[in-house]
Amino acid sequence: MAGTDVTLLQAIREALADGMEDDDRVVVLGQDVGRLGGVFRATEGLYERFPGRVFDTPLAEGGIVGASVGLAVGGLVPVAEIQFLGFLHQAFHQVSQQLARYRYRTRGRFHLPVTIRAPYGGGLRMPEFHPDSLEAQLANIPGLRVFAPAFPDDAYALLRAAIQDPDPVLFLEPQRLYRSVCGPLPVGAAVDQPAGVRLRREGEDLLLVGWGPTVHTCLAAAGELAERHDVAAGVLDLRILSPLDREGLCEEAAVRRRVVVVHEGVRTAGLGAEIVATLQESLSDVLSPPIVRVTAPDMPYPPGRLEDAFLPSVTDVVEAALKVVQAS
Amino acid sequence: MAGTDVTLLQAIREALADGMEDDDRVVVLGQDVGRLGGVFRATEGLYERFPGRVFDTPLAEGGIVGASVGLAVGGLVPVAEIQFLGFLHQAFHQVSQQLARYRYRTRGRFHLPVTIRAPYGGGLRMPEFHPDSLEAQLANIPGLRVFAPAFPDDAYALLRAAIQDPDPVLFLEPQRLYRSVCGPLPVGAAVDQPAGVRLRREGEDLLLVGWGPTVHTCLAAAGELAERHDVAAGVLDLRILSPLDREGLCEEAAVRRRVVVVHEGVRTAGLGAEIVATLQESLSDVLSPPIVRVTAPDMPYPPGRLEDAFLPSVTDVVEAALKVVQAS
Amino acid sequence: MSDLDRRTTGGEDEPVRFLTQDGQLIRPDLPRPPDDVVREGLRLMLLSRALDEKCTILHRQGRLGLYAPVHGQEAAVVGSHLAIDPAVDWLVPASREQPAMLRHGWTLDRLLASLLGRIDAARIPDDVRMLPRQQAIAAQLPHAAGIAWATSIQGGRAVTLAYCGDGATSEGDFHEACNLAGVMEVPLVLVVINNQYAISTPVSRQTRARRLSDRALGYGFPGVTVDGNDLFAMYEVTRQAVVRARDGQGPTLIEAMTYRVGFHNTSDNPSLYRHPSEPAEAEERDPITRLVAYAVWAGLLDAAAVDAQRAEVRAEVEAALDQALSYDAPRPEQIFRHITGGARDNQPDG
Amino acid sequence: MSDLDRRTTGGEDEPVRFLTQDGQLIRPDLPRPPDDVVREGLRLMLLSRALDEKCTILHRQGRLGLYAPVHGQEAAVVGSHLAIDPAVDWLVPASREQPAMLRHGWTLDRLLASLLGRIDAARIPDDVRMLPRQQAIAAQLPHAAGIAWATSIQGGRAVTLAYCGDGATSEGDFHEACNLAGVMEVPLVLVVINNQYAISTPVSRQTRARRLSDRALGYGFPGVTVDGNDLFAMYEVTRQAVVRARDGQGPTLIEAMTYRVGFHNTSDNPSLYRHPSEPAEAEERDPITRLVAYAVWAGLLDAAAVDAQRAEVRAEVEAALDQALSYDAPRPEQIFRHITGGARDNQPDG
Ligand SMILES: Cc1ncc(C[n+]2csc(CCOP(=O)(O)OP(=O)(O)O)c2C)c(N)n1
Ligand SMILES: Cc1ncc(C[n+]2csc(CCOP(=O)(O)OP(=O)(O)O)c2C)c(N)n1
Ligand SMILES: [Mg+2]
Ligand SMILES: [Mg+2]
Repeated sequence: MAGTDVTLLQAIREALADGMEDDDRVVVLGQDVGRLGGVFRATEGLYERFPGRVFDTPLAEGGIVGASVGLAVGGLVPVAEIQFLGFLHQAFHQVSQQLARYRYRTRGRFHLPVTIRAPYGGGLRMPEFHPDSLEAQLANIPGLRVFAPAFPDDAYALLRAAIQDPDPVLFLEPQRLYRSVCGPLPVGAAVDQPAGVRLRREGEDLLLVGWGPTVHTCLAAAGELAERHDVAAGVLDLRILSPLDREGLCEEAAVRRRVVVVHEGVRTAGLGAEIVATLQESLSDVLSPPIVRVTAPDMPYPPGRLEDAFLPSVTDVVEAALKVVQAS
Repeated sequence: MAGTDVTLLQAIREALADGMEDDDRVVVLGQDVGRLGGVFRATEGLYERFPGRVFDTPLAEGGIVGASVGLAVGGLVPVAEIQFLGFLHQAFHQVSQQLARYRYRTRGRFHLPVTIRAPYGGGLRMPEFHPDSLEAQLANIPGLRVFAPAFPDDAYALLRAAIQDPDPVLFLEPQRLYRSVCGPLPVGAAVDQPAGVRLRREGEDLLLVGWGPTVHTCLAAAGELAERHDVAAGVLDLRILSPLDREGLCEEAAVRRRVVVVHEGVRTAGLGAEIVATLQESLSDVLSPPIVRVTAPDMPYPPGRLEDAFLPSVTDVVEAALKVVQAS
Repeated sequence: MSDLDRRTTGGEDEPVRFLTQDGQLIRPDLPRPPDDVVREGLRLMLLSRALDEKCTILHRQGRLGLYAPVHGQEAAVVGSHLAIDPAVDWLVPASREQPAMLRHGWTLDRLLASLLGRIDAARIPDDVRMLPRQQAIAAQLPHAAGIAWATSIQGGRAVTLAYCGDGATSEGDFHEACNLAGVMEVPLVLVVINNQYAISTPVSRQTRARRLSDRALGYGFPGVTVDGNDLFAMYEVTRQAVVRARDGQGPTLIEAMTYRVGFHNTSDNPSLYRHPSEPAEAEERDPITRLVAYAVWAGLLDAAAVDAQRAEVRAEVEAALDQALSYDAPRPEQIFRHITGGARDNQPDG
Repeated sequence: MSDLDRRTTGGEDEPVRFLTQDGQLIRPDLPRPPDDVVREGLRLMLLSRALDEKCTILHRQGRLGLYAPVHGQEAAVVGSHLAIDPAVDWLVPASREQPAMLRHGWTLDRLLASLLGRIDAARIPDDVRMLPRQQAIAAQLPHAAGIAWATSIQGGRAVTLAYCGDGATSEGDFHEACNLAGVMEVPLVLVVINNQYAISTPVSRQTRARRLSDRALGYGFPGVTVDGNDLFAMYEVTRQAVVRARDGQGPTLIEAMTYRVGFHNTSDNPSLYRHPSEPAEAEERDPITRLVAYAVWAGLLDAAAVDAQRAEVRAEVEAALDQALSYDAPRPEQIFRHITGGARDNQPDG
């Protein structure tokens, strides 16, 4: 399919299929991932194409994650879907106590090549829990890697990398982007090894930092800043939320000196706070404070049709950027 | 008991007993809280003194928190014990999706006067999970209040306040301090309403910020800084981790300009990051950066007998403080 | 309960059933609900069906978000709810028990307001002893156990009637709630609406248990499987369970065997995972058809009266919709309220 | 399995039992393990008891951290484990199945090293198909289901033998694991060591189920309650379950009725919650006494040989302890290893 543009959802589907094709230890499990192909159709076609390797599980997230631990110990490479990231809390004990710590607990005797995929993020007017962004809590769990792609090629490359990773990876899929973002797949075997941050737009006046859905919020804001305010904003895509590429982040921040970080998770103890803390620790002489956070407010996710007042908007980012630029 | 010094554990026991005495809707539930009086004896004597109001539950944390939601809806005021905070992950879905959001979901029709008590923190050479500090994850859940006392009087006052609170409170009990910290109980009815931060030691050169067990780490470090380095460090006890008393924090930080924050939770996306982010947002003109974090490293809690290399030590705090003082 | 079991079924494996599909009592000695209860039940079932139809249309028109229909499951929901007293008892729904919520006192206009996002108008009134719909599967069950436990601690008379789906029985929450309810012997009646599917997952992939009611033994209380398309059986079995609960004899688990005739919700496409003959066959066991047949046979209503009632409930839905639409459309600032109570109920940070 | 049930017990409510407390077969036609299996079992039980004694002393001397004894439960653990083949099968322990871990290939010095915090020496060898002890109650059960599921996906022969306590059966993890194991028909044998307590909580406050084995029905596989102080019954029931599992007939739940004679762990004080007469009575049903009586009666060993073996296992424990103490004491930098693999296995941030 190289050459043609695909959606982010198709990229995920391709990565799953190619991952299963390349390594027959890879199995797919989760609620409704088999015959239905997942509620978003991310696993469409796999059930027919890989008989005996795609499993509809009972409705129990703890069981899905816990069984994945066992499947990995038993020699397989499970790729589990949690239907929506919000429901990972039903499995949080298996994630934090088991999945993330098994290598450590056993002094390397068992490592767990498990990938957990989960759609997340707002914008689709979903019911409660379905749009929750839990990345800050995941980043607070050592032993886990957390990937959050924002583009089809990256979704493909990162998911392939997640499946190949000898350790557990939480793979966060921005559901709003599933069908709304298009782009090419990485060509052939030239799938990058996942490295750190990526600059998605050049711009020297300040740096907008986002991941997953807010990369696109930042890009739109950068467009508006350039057009209407003559401000050149660079946009940095964090991509890998844990472990953080602190070096790459600091490098891009240092040359621009002004930073705005944008996320859909709630503000307090959000991952934005870590970005701020990291930057001010390494670059306190260089940066022009304050680093501003544009985030969801500290409250439960509101009913879907009212989410616009809750989510960070392009306007919010533009305003924050102007404030930062004017402050110094 | 006013007048005599009590341990932090006794203060908690008193607060529970007085809370039950004052309001007969208060019930106590949890694993082994009845006849045994809890594994730390925090509920000792309540089973006999308040017949039909203290319940040993089955071994199921989700059930304990979930039933507490129902008990509250049904007109009672549950005070539930989770045997160790690490096991709150078994109930995380009930905490984040239910307990924290019920008032919001029902537009105020149901509010949940539930207190969840849980011992946490290191220093007792405990097995895995038992010493985990999850406060950053809890602070990332809107709708919850999180209290973390460090002294007996505060433990008493905050627990009374938690029980009286019309909304859910996570009450974090620093297990290392249970029997090692003594002090008076607040006198009679003169139990403060819980306000914000408290300065536990004066000192103008810099501010050490901690909560729960690390307040004492900070106090010891401040002692050493004064004696051996002629540095006057103030020590701020955060007390209430959510919602944060941002104003009080900023006020104390502003007058000292230099800040070190100390916690036992892991570094990345820890609550320390939020403190740093908050301070630099409000006080970027005033502070002398960087604000330094002294935390546990990003790794699973190690086997108990090796925890000293993991936990922030007095020496770590002293070193960080000297670095901060020398930097400006 | 096992007495009843034997009295009403051929073999141990058959669900409790009182009515044939033609609306005849299987045996004349079987109890039947009082006539006014039958009438109320039929009316609620028709109303529920009309509501499903309307909401599906509104969704297609883009005027209403996700909707999960009750179609095919009406007797299971209505028959069980008819056995409790909304003035005393608690209702803990899962998410598609619309007629139970209505009978419990949440008026149709408020229910529609909730589907239309009129969040403040949709608030459950203070005197309605009911929890809201639950989006986290099975999470309501520990709450139900807790409410019932509170009743027993306080020495009250209330029974808690809770619902969940077949899929929900796989969650840890189901287990922890049932086990706690058993240990504390709380007045809980749990109705598992076994509609054969959890989204696309058939119950055969959900569990290897022969019957979900077999779970009850492992919690130390009675479990019984009932024909969920039979209003009479659902009513009688639930009624007995409610009596037991009120008498302090603890919980009962009732598995209602029924079928989700429609889609999981308005965003689902069942043709991807089940043959269209399956719902078509299920339609032949339609619970409304069965009850209408009884009602006509028993002389409670004639066919014309049934038609009139169909028209009446449709008009009722239209009127309630107008009412719901007349409530204030939600304003953004509303979302910042009710995070915590009292003086703290302010704009959040951020 | 229910056949066995009826063959060996008076009533439906009695656990499966083969041996009287005097070490006599209840009926002559009951199967008994081969003599060498009995000898191996007795030796392991004596070794386990000696280990308990030593570790308790070491704890009192402040040389060893928390220790959870097996005292009283040895036949339940050893009898079930004797039925699997460590070269092929997987062991998933809870936390106090020391003799099973030893028989599975984790040598005594390594086990002691783990208790002494010699973390690297304690590492489970690559060829030992066993998970480590689990501190989060019941969390190992979904892992066990997953391992067994992997075997069935791969078409292997391995059976997974998992353990948990009576308290663990209340956790959601127990339920989700059992249900999944049933649906996927995995080769899992789950032994619930019902030692009557979870710390201070008696099983009567843990569940209202008459027997924990009754849970199995709700997952669609066999469940059986066995006298856990009877090595013969434990061995035979587990052996049959292992055969079923290996034949692709799915999981079995075995409830071993036994008693925690000692404290929950070395920091517990049982006199706060149970009368001393209770463990005293339980001692009269001591599983080692029972097996010794059989062995002597059957001429496998005489009393002097038993005494010799007691001395031998004590010496074995002492030697293993010396060995364990000879391993490097843990150095702080060791704790920073094995967080993630490969090139990333470095010092963490912070
Ligand atoms: C904890 C959780 N996991 C997954 C989902 C997604 N989900 C919504 S409905 C549903 C199926 C529910 O099936 P069942 O319990 O049988 O109820 P039914 O829809 O048939 O009424 C699933 C998996 C959810 N809402 N909550
Ligand atoms: C999830 C979890 N909750 C609570 C605890 C604390 N705890 C340790 S052992 C124990 C009792 C376990 O009882 P049981 O399962 O019967 O095993 P036994 O100790 O009797 O062998 C408890 C509550 C824990 N370790 N894990
Ligand atoms: Mg269903
Ligand atoms: Mg036990």
